[in-house]
Order: sequence, then C-alpha cells, then structure tokens
Amino acid sequence: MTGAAVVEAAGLVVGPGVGPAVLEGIALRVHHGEIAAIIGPSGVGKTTLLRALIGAVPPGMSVLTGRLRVCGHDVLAASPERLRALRRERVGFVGQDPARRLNPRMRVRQLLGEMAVDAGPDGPRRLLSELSLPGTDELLRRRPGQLSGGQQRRVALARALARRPALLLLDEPSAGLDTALRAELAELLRSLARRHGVAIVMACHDRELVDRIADQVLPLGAPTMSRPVEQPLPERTERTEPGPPVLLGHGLSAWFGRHPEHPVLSDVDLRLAAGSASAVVGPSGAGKSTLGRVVVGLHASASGTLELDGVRLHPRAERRGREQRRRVQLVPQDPLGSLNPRRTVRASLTRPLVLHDRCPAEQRPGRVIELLAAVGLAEELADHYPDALSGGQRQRVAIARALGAEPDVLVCDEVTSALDPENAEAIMLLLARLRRERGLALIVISHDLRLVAAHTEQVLALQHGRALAAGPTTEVLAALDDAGGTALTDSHDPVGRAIRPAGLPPRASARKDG
Amino acid sequence: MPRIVRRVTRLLGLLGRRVVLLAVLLVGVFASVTFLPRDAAQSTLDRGASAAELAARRAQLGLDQPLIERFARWMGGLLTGDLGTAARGQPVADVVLVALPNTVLLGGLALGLTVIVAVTVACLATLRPGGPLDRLISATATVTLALPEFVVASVLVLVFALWAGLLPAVAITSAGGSVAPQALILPVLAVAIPQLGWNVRLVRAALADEARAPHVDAAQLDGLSRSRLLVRHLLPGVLPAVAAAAVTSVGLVLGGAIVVEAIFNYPGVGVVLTQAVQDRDAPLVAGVVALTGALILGLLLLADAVRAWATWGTR
Amino acid sequence: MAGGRRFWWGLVPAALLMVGTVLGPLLAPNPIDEPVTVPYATPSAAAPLGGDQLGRDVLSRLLAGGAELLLTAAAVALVVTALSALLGAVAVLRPLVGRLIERLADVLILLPPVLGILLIVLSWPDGGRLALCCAAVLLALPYAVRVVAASAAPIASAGFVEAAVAGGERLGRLVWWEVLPNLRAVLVTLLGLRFVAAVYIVATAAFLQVGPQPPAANWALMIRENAAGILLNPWAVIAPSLAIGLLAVGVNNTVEALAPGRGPVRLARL
Amino acid sequence: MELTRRRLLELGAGMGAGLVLASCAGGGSGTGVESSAAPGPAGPPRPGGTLRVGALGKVAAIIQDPHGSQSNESDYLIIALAYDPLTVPGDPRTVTPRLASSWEASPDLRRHRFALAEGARFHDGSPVTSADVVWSLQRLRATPAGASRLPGIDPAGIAADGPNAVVLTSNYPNADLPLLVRLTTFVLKQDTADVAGAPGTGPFRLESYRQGNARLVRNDTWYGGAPLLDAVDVRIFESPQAMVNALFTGEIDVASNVGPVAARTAQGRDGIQIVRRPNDSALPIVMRVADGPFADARVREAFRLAVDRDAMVAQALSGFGRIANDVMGTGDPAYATDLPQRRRDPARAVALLDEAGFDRSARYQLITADEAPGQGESAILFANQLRDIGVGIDVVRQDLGTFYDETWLKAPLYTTYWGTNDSVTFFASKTMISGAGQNETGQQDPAFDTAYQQAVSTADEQQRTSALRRLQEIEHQRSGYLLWGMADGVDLASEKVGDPPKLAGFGRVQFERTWLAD
Repeated sequence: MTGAAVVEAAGLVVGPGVGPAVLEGIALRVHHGEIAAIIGPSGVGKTTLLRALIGAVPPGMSVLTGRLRVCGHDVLAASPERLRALRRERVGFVGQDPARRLNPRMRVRQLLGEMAVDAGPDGPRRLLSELSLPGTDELLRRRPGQLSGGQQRRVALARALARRPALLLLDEPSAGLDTALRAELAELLRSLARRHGVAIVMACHDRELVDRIADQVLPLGAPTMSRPVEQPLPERTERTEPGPPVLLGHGLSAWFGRHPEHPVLSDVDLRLAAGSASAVVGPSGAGKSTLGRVVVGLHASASGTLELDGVRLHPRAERRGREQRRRVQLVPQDPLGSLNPRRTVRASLTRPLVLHDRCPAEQRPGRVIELLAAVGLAEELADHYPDALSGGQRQRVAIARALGAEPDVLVCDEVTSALDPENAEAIMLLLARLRRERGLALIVISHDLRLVAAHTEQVLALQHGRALAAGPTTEVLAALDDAGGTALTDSHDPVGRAIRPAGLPPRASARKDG
Repeated sequence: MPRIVRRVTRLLGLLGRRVVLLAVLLVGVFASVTFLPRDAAQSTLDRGASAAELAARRAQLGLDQPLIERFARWMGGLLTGDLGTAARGQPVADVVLVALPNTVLLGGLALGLTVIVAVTVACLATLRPGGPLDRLISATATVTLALPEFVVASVLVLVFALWAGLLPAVAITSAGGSVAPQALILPVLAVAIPQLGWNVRLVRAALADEARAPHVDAAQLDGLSRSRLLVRHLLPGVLPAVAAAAVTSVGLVLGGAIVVEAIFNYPGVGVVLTQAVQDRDAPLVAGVVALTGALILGLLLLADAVRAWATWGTR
Repeated sequence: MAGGRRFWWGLVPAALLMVGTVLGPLLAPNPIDEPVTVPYATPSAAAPLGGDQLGRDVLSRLLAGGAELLLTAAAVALVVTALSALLGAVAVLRPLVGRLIERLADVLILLPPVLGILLIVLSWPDGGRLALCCAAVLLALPYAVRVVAASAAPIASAGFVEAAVAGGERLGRLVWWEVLPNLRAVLVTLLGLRFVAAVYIVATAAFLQVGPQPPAANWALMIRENAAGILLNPWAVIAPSLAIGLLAVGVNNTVEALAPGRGPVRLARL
Repeated sequence: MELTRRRLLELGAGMGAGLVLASCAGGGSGTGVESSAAPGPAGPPRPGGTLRVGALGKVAAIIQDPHGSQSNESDYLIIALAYDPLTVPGDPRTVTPRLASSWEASPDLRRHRFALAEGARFHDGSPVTSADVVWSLQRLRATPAGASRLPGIDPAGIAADGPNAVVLTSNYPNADLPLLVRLTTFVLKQDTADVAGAPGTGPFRLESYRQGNARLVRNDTWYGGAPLLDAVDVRIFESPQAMVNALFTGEIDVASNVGPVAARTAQGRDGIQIVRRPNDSALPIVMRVADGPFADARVREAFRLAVDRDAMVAQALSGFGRIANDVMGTGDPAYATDLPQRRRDPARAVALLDEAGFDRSARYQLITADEAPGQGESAILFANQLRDIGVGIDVVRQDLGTFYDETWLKAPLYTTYWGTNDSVTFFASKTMISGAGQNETGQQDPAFDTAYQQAVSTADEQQRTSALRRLQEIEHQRSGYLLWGMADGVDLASEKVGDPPKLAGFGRVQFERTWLAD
C-alpha cells in the first residue's frame, strides 16, 4: 500500500493544557486500504485520539503539539469551513453507542440520504445491502428507535459510508454484535479496505477482531490513575459453609405505577443464607435491579412476603423498623451518583455511624479511618470531595458507607458494571473478603457472568421478570450455557462489558430498569 | 396499531383529568367571587336604593339561596350550554360570546407572534452560543420579562400612535363588530412583547439541552452545516418544549389582554371580566373562566398531541 | 463563579441600582407629595423630569417610588423560592405530593393570573401590600415548584439518595442534607426570575388599582396616574417605565452573576 | 373616571329655579362659553356627513331602556338623540320646550298642564298622542328611581287632558315641575313591549346598536326641524385616555366630557377645538354638620378659610374652572354673586379652631373616590393645605361601591361630586332641607327649611327672589359644604365640527344643530 498516507500523525500531545496530558508522543501513518487498530484499557484516551484525527477533541482538551495531516489537509491549522468539508466528504466517523448517535426522529432513508453522494432513490437501498441489511421499504421507513442494536450499528456504518469516505474512523465497532455479526463486520471492513482502498482506523476492545483484520496496531499506555490495591487473583474464592437463611423472599412481584397487570417481577422466591453470596443475573429488563430495590425497600408497588430473620419487612423502607433498615444496606450502581457531590468522604462515612449510633462521638474519626482501610483506601482521601476520586475509589467509599451501619445483608446493584475489568475484579475480591471477615450476606446483581462465576455460590437467573433457574452458581450457569447460552446475554450487553462513555451523566429521563 | 389506541386513550385520559380540574377551578372562582365583600345586588343597584329594593333584587338574583345550590344550578346549566344570567340581567352567554372572539383574536395573534419570534431568536442565539448576539438576546429577553403589558402599551401608543401618528391609538370596531386590522397591531405587540422574554429563554434552554444530545455531536462530526444541523437535528427535538412553553403562555396572554384592552379600548372579554369582578357577578366571572378554560384545555390537548407526535418513533 | 469580567459587568451596575432604589427616598430633592410646579409641567430647573398629574416633582417621586416595589418584589421572590425549594424536593421524594403539586399547576394554567390577583386582593378588604404579596406567592408557587422538581428529579434518583433512603434516612434530613445542597445553582437562578416575575405582578396589580393606593409614590402607580398627561410630559410615564425595566434587569444580572455558571438551566414559567 | 348611577339620579329630578311661565331675561352668569385653540369652521352650516362621537361607558353596564338608570354617558347620549323628553335644558332659558311646546301651572302651583308639540311623530310615522305620554310617564314613575325623578307626583297624578295635552298633579305646590321633567321623561309608544330600540320621537333614529356602540340616522320629519347631520356614530370608551387618543389620531370627531388634562393636551395640538362649558360639575368637600368633629360652625368656617381656592383650581383642574363661594348651584340665574367671596386666611382659621377647642394633634380621614376627574387630586391637595394650619389629614381612596355604601351620607369628612349646577333650590331640596333624600351633611336647620318652603311655594317673583337670597346666605354662613371651585365641562372636537353643544351638564347631548364642514 504505497502512495500518500491518508493519515500522518507525529509527536501528537493532547491534554487539558494544565496537568498531565492524556496522550503523548502519538505517531501514526495509515495508507489507503490499510486498517489500523488502537488498543488499550478504557479511559486511556482511545476515543480522544480518534476524535483528534478529525479536529474534534472533547471540550476542555486541545492538541498541544505535534503534526497531523488527514487526506492531505493539516487538521490542526484548518479553518472551520475546511474542517467541515473534510468531515462531510472525506472522513466518516462512527461513535460508540449508535443507538444514541442516530437522530431519533429521522427515518433510515433520510439518515442515509442526507449524507449520500449519489442522490439517486436506490442509493440507500444499495448501502443497506452492502451491510447485509434487507433494503426493504419497510426498513427504510423505520426510525432508529424501531431497530435492534445490531441494525442500528450497521445503519450508522452505512451512513458513514454513504459519503464514499477516504478514511473511516470506528469507535468500538464490534460492541453489541453477536459472534456471527462480528465475523460479517470483519469481512466488510476487510473488503472496504482492500477493494475500495478505504483507510480505516478503529479503537477496539475486541482482541479477536483486531487480530483478524488489523494491519497495524497502536497500543496506548497504561492508565495514569492510581493503581488499585489488589492481591493476586485466586482461581475461586474457597467455599464457606452456608449459615441459616437470613433473608427469605416468597412470591415477590413488582410493577411500575398503577399497572399491576404488566409486572416487572412476578412470583420470585429468594433465599439468602447468612455469610453467603448469591448473585442475580439475567438480560437487561429481566427485573434484576427491581428485585434488589424491593429487598432494600425502594420499590413500593410490590407484593409477596419478605422476611429478615423471620420478621416481615414492609415494602417501603420508611415504614421499616430502625434496626431492620440498619441490617439491610444498598451499594448503588453508577459510581458518579453513589456519593453526594456536596459532601466530603468523611461526612458521607460519618453519617451512618451517627444515624445508627454505632459508636460514641469521639470515636467516629477513628472509625472512618478503619472503614477506609477496610475497603483499601488511603486515609488522606477522607477530606476529598467525590469528584476528586476515580470511579473505583467512589464505589469503594460507597461500600465503606454501607459497612458503617454494620449490616447483615448488603445489596450490590451492578456495582462493577461501570468499572474497567481490573477495578471490577478488585471490588469483587474486596466484597468476598468482607463477607468472610464480617459474616455479611451479599446479593450481587450483575450481568458479568465471569465475575458471578468466580465470586458467588448461589445464583438466581431471571428472564422477563420470572425465575428461570436458582441454585449453586456452577451448576446453574453450566446448565444455562448448554441451553444455547444466549438466555443470559442480551442484544445490548455483550459477553464483555458495555463501556459507558465515562464522564457523561445518565440523561435525566433515563428510566431505571434491568 | 394498538400503540395509536393506547396513545389516544392516554390523551383523552389527560383531557378528562383536566376537565375535572377546570370544574374544581370553577367552584373556587364562583365561591371566591361570592365571598368578596358586598354582593351583586349592592353593586348593580342604584345608590340610595331602599332596603326593600335591595332585598327584592337579592331575591331576583337568587342571592338568598345557599351557595351550593346556586352553583349546582349554574353548573347544571353549563352542561346544557346555558351560562346563566349576569347580575345586570343580560344572559352571560350573549355578553361573553360577543366579547370572547375579539380576545381570542388578540390572544391568538399575540401567541403566534411570540412563538414564531421566540423560536427564530432562540435559534439565532444558539448558532453562536455565548457570542455577542447571544448575550444581546438574553439581555433584551430579561428586560421584556419585567415590563408589564400596560408599560409596553403606554410607550407603544405614545411613540407609534401619538408622536408618529402611524397607527390608530385605539381599536375602533366597525358596524359588524370586527376590529380594523391596523388597529390590531399595537395591542398584539403590547401583549406579545412581555411574553417574548419567557419564551426565548425557554426555547434557548431547550435548544442548549438538545445540543448536548449525542446525535447532535454525531451530526457535527458528519460535517453538516450549522443551519442544517439546527433545522434537521435540533429543532424537531425542541418542539415539545416549545409547545409546552406556548401553552403556559396562554394564561399569561389572557391576563395581558385584560390589561391591554382597557388601554386600547379593545372590545374584548378582559374588560367584561374586570367589571364583572367589580359587580361581584359570580355567574359572569365563572362563565368567562369556563369558556377561556375550555379554550386553554383545547390548546393543552394540542400541545400534548405535538409532544406525542414529536416523540412518536423514539420510544 | 462565572467568568471575572462578566461577573463585575453584571454585578456592579445592578448593585448600584438596587442601593439607589432603596436609598432613593433619602435622595429625593423635593417632598414627594408637595406640588412644586404646574400639573404635567415640562422639565425645568425646579423639576428636572417635569411635573406629574398634580405638579409634584417626578424625579423625587421616581427616587422614592422604587424602594417599595423593590422590597415587595424581593419579599415575594424570597418566599416563593424558599417554599418551592422545600416543596420541590419533597415532591420528588414523595410522588403523592408531586402529583398534587402537578394538579395545582395545571389548575393555575387555566386561571388568568390577573383574575387571580383581583380575586385574592379584593377578598381581603384593607389587606393592601400584604394581600398583594400573598396573591403573588400563591399564583407563582406551583410553577416554581415544578421548576425545582424538574431539577431535583435526577438528584432524587441518584445512587446516594437511594442509598440514604435504604439506609433509613427520614424525609426531612433527605431534603435538607441530600437534595437541596445540590440545587444551589437552580435556586439562585430561580430567585432572580421570581424577582422579575414579582416586579411584573406588583406593577400590574398597581395598574389594576389593587394593593398600594395613591397618594403613595410607586412606579407602577405613577405610570397609571400620569398616563392622561403622556403628551404634556412624557417623562412622567417613561421615567418609571425605564426604572422598572432597569431594576428587573439589574437584579436578574446580579443573580446570574452570583449563580455558579451551569449554562442555561431549563427554566419554566413565570 | 368611572361613571355611576348617582350622576344620572340627580339630573332626573331636574334643577334650576327658573320662573315657571315667563322665560327669565337675565342670562345666567356662568353660561358664557369660550373655546380656545382652533376656532370652529367658518361659513354657513351645511347639511350632510356622519359625526363620530366618543362617550365614556362600561361595556358590562350597557342599557337601552330609556326609563332605566343609565350609568354610561354613551347610553344616555344614544337615548337622548333617539327619544324626546317633555322639556330640555336651554340657554338662556333653563327650561326650553321639546315634546311639550308650552305649559302652565294652576294658581296653587299644583296642577301643571303640558301641551304637546304640533306634528310630533314617532320614527315609524304614527303621531304622538297624550296616551303615549301618560303611559311613558307612568312607566318612568314605576321604576325604582321613579319617585325621585318625578318628585311629588303620584302615578294617579299623571293624566291625559284631551288628545294633545297632559296634566301632572303635584302633592305640594312646586314651581319647579317643568324643570324637573327636563331630562328623563322620554316618551315611547303606548304599551311598547321591547323598549330596546323601540321607535322614538327624537331628531335621530337608531339604526344599529352593538356592545355599546350605536349608529343613528337623521329623522327628516322631526317636528323641531330636521338636523343637518346625515348620521351620528356613538363610540363607547372605557377610559378617557383611550377616547382622547382616538380623537388625536382622527378616529372620532368629538370626545365628550374629557376633563381638564385632556383639554391641556389638546391645546398643544393643532386642529382641535376645545369647548369649555363652565359650571359643569362641583367637587365639594363635605363636612358632617349633625355630629362629629365638624358639628361646630367655627370649625367648618376655619376649614373654609384654610383652603387655597386658586391653587385648587390651578392644580386639581389645571385651570379649567372657577373658584366658588361655598354655595351650591352656581349656574342658577338667581345665584347670589354679591355674597362676600371667602379668601385663604390661615391665621383666622387657626384662631377659630383653637376657639372651638378643635384637637389639632389627632389625624383625620378625608375619604375620596375616583368618580370625576380632579376629585382624587383635590383631596390630596386639600390635605396638604390643611397641614399649613397644623391639621393632619390622611387621604383614603375607596372604590365606588364601598364609597357609596360605607362613606356617603355617613362619614364626617369626604369629597363628593355633583353635575349640572344651574339650580340652588335643587340642591336645597336634594341635600340640605331636613329629611332630604341625600342629606350628605346631615343638616337640620329650621331657618333654612322655611326659606326653602317660601321659595318654591310662591308664584310671586319678588317673594321668591328674597327667599332664595335668604337661603343662600344661610348656606354660605353655616352649611357643611366647602365648595372651593366649579369645574368646566370640557369637550374636544375636530376643527370641522360646527356648533358643537355648549350647555353645561347634560346639555352636551344636544347635537341637533351640529354640522360638519367638508
């Protein structure tokens, strides 16, 4: 692949200008028909680099030094009009989460037609067939909301290709595709590069895809954030004897608002032994989180009986006894929202001590230090505000806060889903250790089967609000894997992790489900 | 299409709830007018009328019957379209149905003007967020926020009617009762300008929110021109917010009309309302509120329909 | 805090205006109810802004007329903001209260605000300023609560609030310690808007001759009283009109300068 | 400025003590007319054109019944153009013939026979008969205000005398009867069912009426001679400000009864006639005589000396008026102009207050209402002037409803408003004799009562004049009225309006002689 390089980048430094740079010394040359892959753990700046290539560095950051030429244009010095023309005709960018990057109100025909070079009526139809999508009128009339995850991703790709670009930038192209679709994608990208001479640069987590089609690979350095404390990964936590059942749920059902006829959860039984760890798994929308919320009393419109040590629990937390509310604690999912941004770590940790008067006033500072140590965090973090901590650190403080009340049951609602693999593993190990030391009973709600297999004894699998299977983790997971294995994954969440773009708070209107 | 049916039933449910709310409001208004000091008989009879005449008038107006009974009779009439008789003897329906169309014309034009100008101005401001135009627009929006209609009306009459002599200072009705078009310009401006401030800020905020949506960022990375981005990708997302802003403006436009009608001698329902309150005329006040309330209900339904249509394919 | 220059540009003139308005009565050159010239006299040495309907000095009445409007509007704005903060936070934590407030706001859309003012103030025979304040608060509260509830909703569904609820916190503590501190920016901006809205309501009420009565010196009353002589001495109407506009802009800029810059917040109605 | 029924009520009773038979020669002192700014059109009056007249009124209070109480000036104007009463105000004779061409009274002044005008016809062509007049007067007498509009006349006292004459019998000798029937005795056809828009006998015929606005076309067969105008368009206006603006921007030709401020504004503009009608309305300050702080005549005298009459006329009426001398009825030909005019004398006032032991440390309430232009302003000015003699006055403004229910006839100190002041005996009978219907000051003065009786019950001119003189001396000396000045009635008309009405009070509705230059 000779001829002028489509992308020429040398000595690129990108950063906020003050403080450490996110990207340093980046060098990249991509020729026509060549596929380059940028790999590295999440949060290391892969997306930032991709966006930098078309002069769209995320707000707050800038390209400090370095040379960058794309399709023969110096991107750094380009005027807005020049840059706009470059993006319009020469470069196609396909971001992560296509469901939210396609205009929800435009139909597929308009989405493709808007960018198409050949404005003919059958242009969109040919594009769709290239991406093995039926070019039927019915599909062309649909809106993004009416497409499946895979279809949305391919329509986004089609839209990028509509302009016959010289360079294609892809951010996690294989996320959300099942094995068959990923193979097709690989074929398509290879053919685009070989036959149409399109240069492709992709940020990718999927080792398999990278190995199969990438001509060159650009690994980005390890993350600069503080290293999480962890011990070596034992194969499996050794099994402890399951104690007497501390939490019993019988015939639990739940619904939203005033529509009991469409239950989110129906007739689910739950058995949690003291000191045991049982997981709740299932595709998103199966009712996992709802079950957790019913247990901690956040979901009022629920029925069925829930007993803590034989004593009935009221569906609403406010109506439960003080001791009952102390013994069941929740660790929330989204690290961004798990701590009150206006309160220091110390204040957040002191509150449970005061509320359940776990210790006299003068001992509280000492107790806070102990809690921080228990979750593996340094003492000086106590006076920081949450926004100064990383996602992993924030989840640890949330766990410490729950421990402050010395609970018997700890409900962890997808606590690892927003963390990268290393941090997630560390959190699970921490929970396992706490369970052993304090005889805690854990309910771990997660869709990460690998972690569930490694760290829990019991598992309850849910599907469409019904209990699919329950019992020891290894047997249940094995049984379900034989039955086609797709029961537990869903179109959105791949076997790996769906990386939620860090920094973007969940949009206010997003309903909580799954 | 079960979804259409579900959506329509939801809208009708919404309408039903609002009709109940209107009924509650009418109870409140009817009662509050009745509890005002002095009653309709004292207000509409000649001064120095003897106690006997006063008592006779009260009996004639039915003021001696308990409030609940009078209200029940009035509401009963409402269902059959009979709005009862005003304290001065004319049927409420005649008084209101002559004046209401003029106010609807004034309010409608003002609302239309407000929404169109607000959306265009907000779009201009969004094209270059934080730019000089954006700051200028938000400054003028703040000024118009605070200026009550009568201040705007007084200045408009002074400048355009009395000094420049371009426009009529007063709305003269032709024999047929309709108002000459050029006599409408100043009243409509006087009602619309105070509403502009709110609506510009609302649409501006909605546009700013929508601009943070991922699909707008994607459209920018696709190199679309600013204007296309605005029209095809931003505006459709903002329609529900614009509809909501317009509907809440209706109540305020009606309030403004009441004030402006006195200054421009405009034959609208506002003047009737203020006099009815002075006369402690519960049926007339409640009648006006019922008809204007029904009007607003219709507009609320329209706004819901716009919101439903705008979010049609996206759920 | 918002950018330096913009902060001073917004704050200094507004603060001066407000101080001037409050101290106005002291600066007035002539007594505010003594006629000094012929009715509607054009500006002269004795009366720089001419005479009003009784020949009283417009400038003196202008200086004296602002304090009352400013203080009334400020009182209404503060009460509405405080109440709406509490009710808004409770509304998102207790859906029942939320629905009730929603219904109230819907009812108020159907009621023309001017009629609301008339009914409330007239039913309180010599209520004067207090009646007007109560009317203004009652009419503005439902909308303000809606604004606060809209901003408080994402906070109420955030992890730390849910953990607190599960952890056994009571409603009062949830509102005061968890939800409200995170609403500071919204509340400060809301205060500015509520002030502007209060100026509008108090002025309109004065025009409808409810609330403060002549011969009190009040900008809104001045506009109404001197409307008849608008051609003889336009300043008698234009000066108070400008004053109302400038006061509102001044206060709003002050509030926006003080509010931590969070971009245009989703604002609701009057 | 809101209109109330009250203004109409007092006109209903008629006024002026003009001699019953002979038209009195001496012209009233105050009926001279000056109009400044643009003069009227030159040249002979020419027929044709539609005159657009603006008049004040509330759409919610519109009424079309000629015998009802019209609170809107616009309604009264429309009715006065379309229907005829028996007699109307005039100049110089305060009682001039209209539907009654002539009238004479019995020696005991109780039976008054009115002869109907020749050729008087209704708009539908049918002739006017005494039966129509009797039916109309019976209907007027039956209205709630009927007793005060036809004082002393019982329904039985209204009878026909042949086809062309009507006889009214009064319960007591009353020389003023022809005066009392001047303005509300509109005549309709007998047994008219729907009075709204019913055929009348007036100079103009009602063509259309909608929400207070009306169009009236010329009645060519009018017995008083066909008017010059083709038609009159009456426009209703809620506020004087709106009406004046309409005149300035040429949307109407005449703005009726606009008040002093509008007049001064018009002085600055070309092409506007200002028609000043002196002695149009009185804005007296009422001091309660019967009880309270003003029961002592010396206190009333002190207050009458403390007021600065020239300043009041200059500030409250913008100069459109004249100072007065605390006697009501300044337009009456028999008005005693030789009574000593009171001037401002603060020192004497303070002495009188101390002599009467008046508590000057307390604050007193002066209650007012916005019924007429200048009324609110006069109260504020008077309060300031009283501060010079150490008396603290709080001005309290009430809306008209509250004013007439709680203040009128009861409060110790308040302002009030009376229109059309061309009769001393009218005010005496209405407000000052013991037991008067609207005794604002609560006056019980036997000497005053006997003087009034003598004035109305004698046919002899000499006796009547001396009794009237005596009446006014008592009023000037110790009545509760502080009449600081008389406001001019002001109409504005474009320069092409010829012969606009010039009479004070409700004489302003007489447009039958008005014409329009092209």
